[in-house]
Amino acid sequence: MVIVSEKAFQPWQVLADYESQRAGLQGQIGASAVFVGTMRTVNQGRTIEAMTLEHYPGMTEKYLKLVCSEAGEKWQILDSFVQHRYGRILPDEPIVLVAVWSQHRDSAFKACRYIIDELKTRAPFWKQEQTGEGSHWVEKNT
Amino acid sequence: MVIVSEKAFQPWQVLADYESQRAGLQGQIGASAVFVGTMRTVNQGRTIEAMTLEHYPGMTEKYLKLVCSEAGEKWQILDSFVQHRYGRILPDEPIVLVAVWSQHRDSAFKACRYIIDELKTRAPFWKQEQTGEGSHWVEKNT
Amino acid sequence: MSIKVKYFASIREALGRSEDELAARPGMTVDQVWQTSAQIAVPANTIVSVNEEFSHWQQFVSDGDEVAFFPPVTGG
Amino acid sequence: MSIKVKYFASIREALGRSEDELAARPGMTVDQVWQTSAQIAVPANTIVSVNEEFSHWQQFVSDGDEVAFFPPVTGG
Repeated sequence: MVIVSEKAFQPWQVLADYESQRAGLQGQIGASAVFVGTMRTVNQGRTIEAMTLEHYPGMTEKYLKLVCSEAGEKWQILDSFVQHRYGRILPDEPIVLVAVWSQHRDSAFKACRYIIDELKTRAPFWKQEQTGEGSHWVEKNT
Repeated sequence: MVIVSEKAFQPWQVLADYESQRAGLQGQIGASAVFVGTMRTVNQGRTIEAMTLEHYPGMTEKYLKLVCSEAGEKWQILDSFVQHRYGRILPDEPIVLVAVWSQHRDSAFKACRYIIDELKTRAPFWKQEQTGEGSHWVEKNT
Repeated sequence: MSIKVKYFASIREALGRSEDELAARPGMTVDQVWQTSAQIAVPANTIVSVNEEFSHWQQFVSDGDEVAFFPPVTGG
Repeated sequence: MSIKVKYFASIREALGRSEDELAARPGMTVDQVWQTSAQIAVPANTIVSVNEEFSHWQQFVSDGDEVAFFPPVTGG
């Protein structure tokens, strides 16, 4: 499942809710790999007060789904979940959550890493950082 | 932090509680990588009804701490957390939780993977599986 | 029938608008869409998409297409 | 003074006990601890530890040491 939303989310609560509502994988999951990307207050030497994430509605969801389905073709996984915010984000708030469930840990780790890496180069999101000296667009992902 | 405990735990609740009580890393964390190992009902072709995890109290904690500190020497991480159960475990119950917090995702993923891989070969736990035909010791980790 | 043009992030800001509507011409490329609609030099590293798929400047466009221009993505 | 010997998992089950207490002899090795205390053939792949550190069969042991014998670990 892919969710793109403006409101802040608590990743562990999101995962607890998602898993409790999911049916059909009883007894199959041996490994869950999760990644959470969070807003830091220092980036490339600058102190960041807030961030605004712009995105391309429609294309964003399309590429997030594509990246998840590619991960499912490359590795044997049972399920995947991505939630990504847009809009105004404050320090320590989660920006993105990626979770992959699998029978074994190697496929869970690799698929989770693949999804976040591909998302960072292919999902149309753009970060604008706010500092004491004004706003600037982040030009390159790290 | 390292916790070895007999009682069942809910990994997302454990992480929410742990993060809410942790002080001093505000604004620094950009990446969290988490692994959860869960009991499956099928292992190497056999249907497993339950599992009993034996461990070596003292040595277990010692090696879990050692593996976490090794990860901290190899990669730049901000914090790590491991919780591992022993005793009787039922299908779909979490067995182990590994979490690593870092500035960047590469170190978070690599340290998390290192901890679970090393734990599986060096932390003194032994699985005994219960099937319809009785009990057997798991001879080799996967 | 026409082509919808979208601009995002720093390109949207540079142009001062987020969308244009353009009359489609036969054999028109993405490059020509930019020249006709944006009417400024292409910012370095600009990425293009056609109908929400990554594309390239020599791609031909058709009536009803949605063409977008944006800087390298920086999400996650 | 003596040596505490611990057995875990399938080795504990095979011996029917989880601990032995052994009088320490000068120059005694882990291998000799096993021969004296367990008194059965060493199961294949048995791992040894001394004072909660992975060790080996030729390691010398001293008064007060804790020596453990167990199969390959299978946690996680």
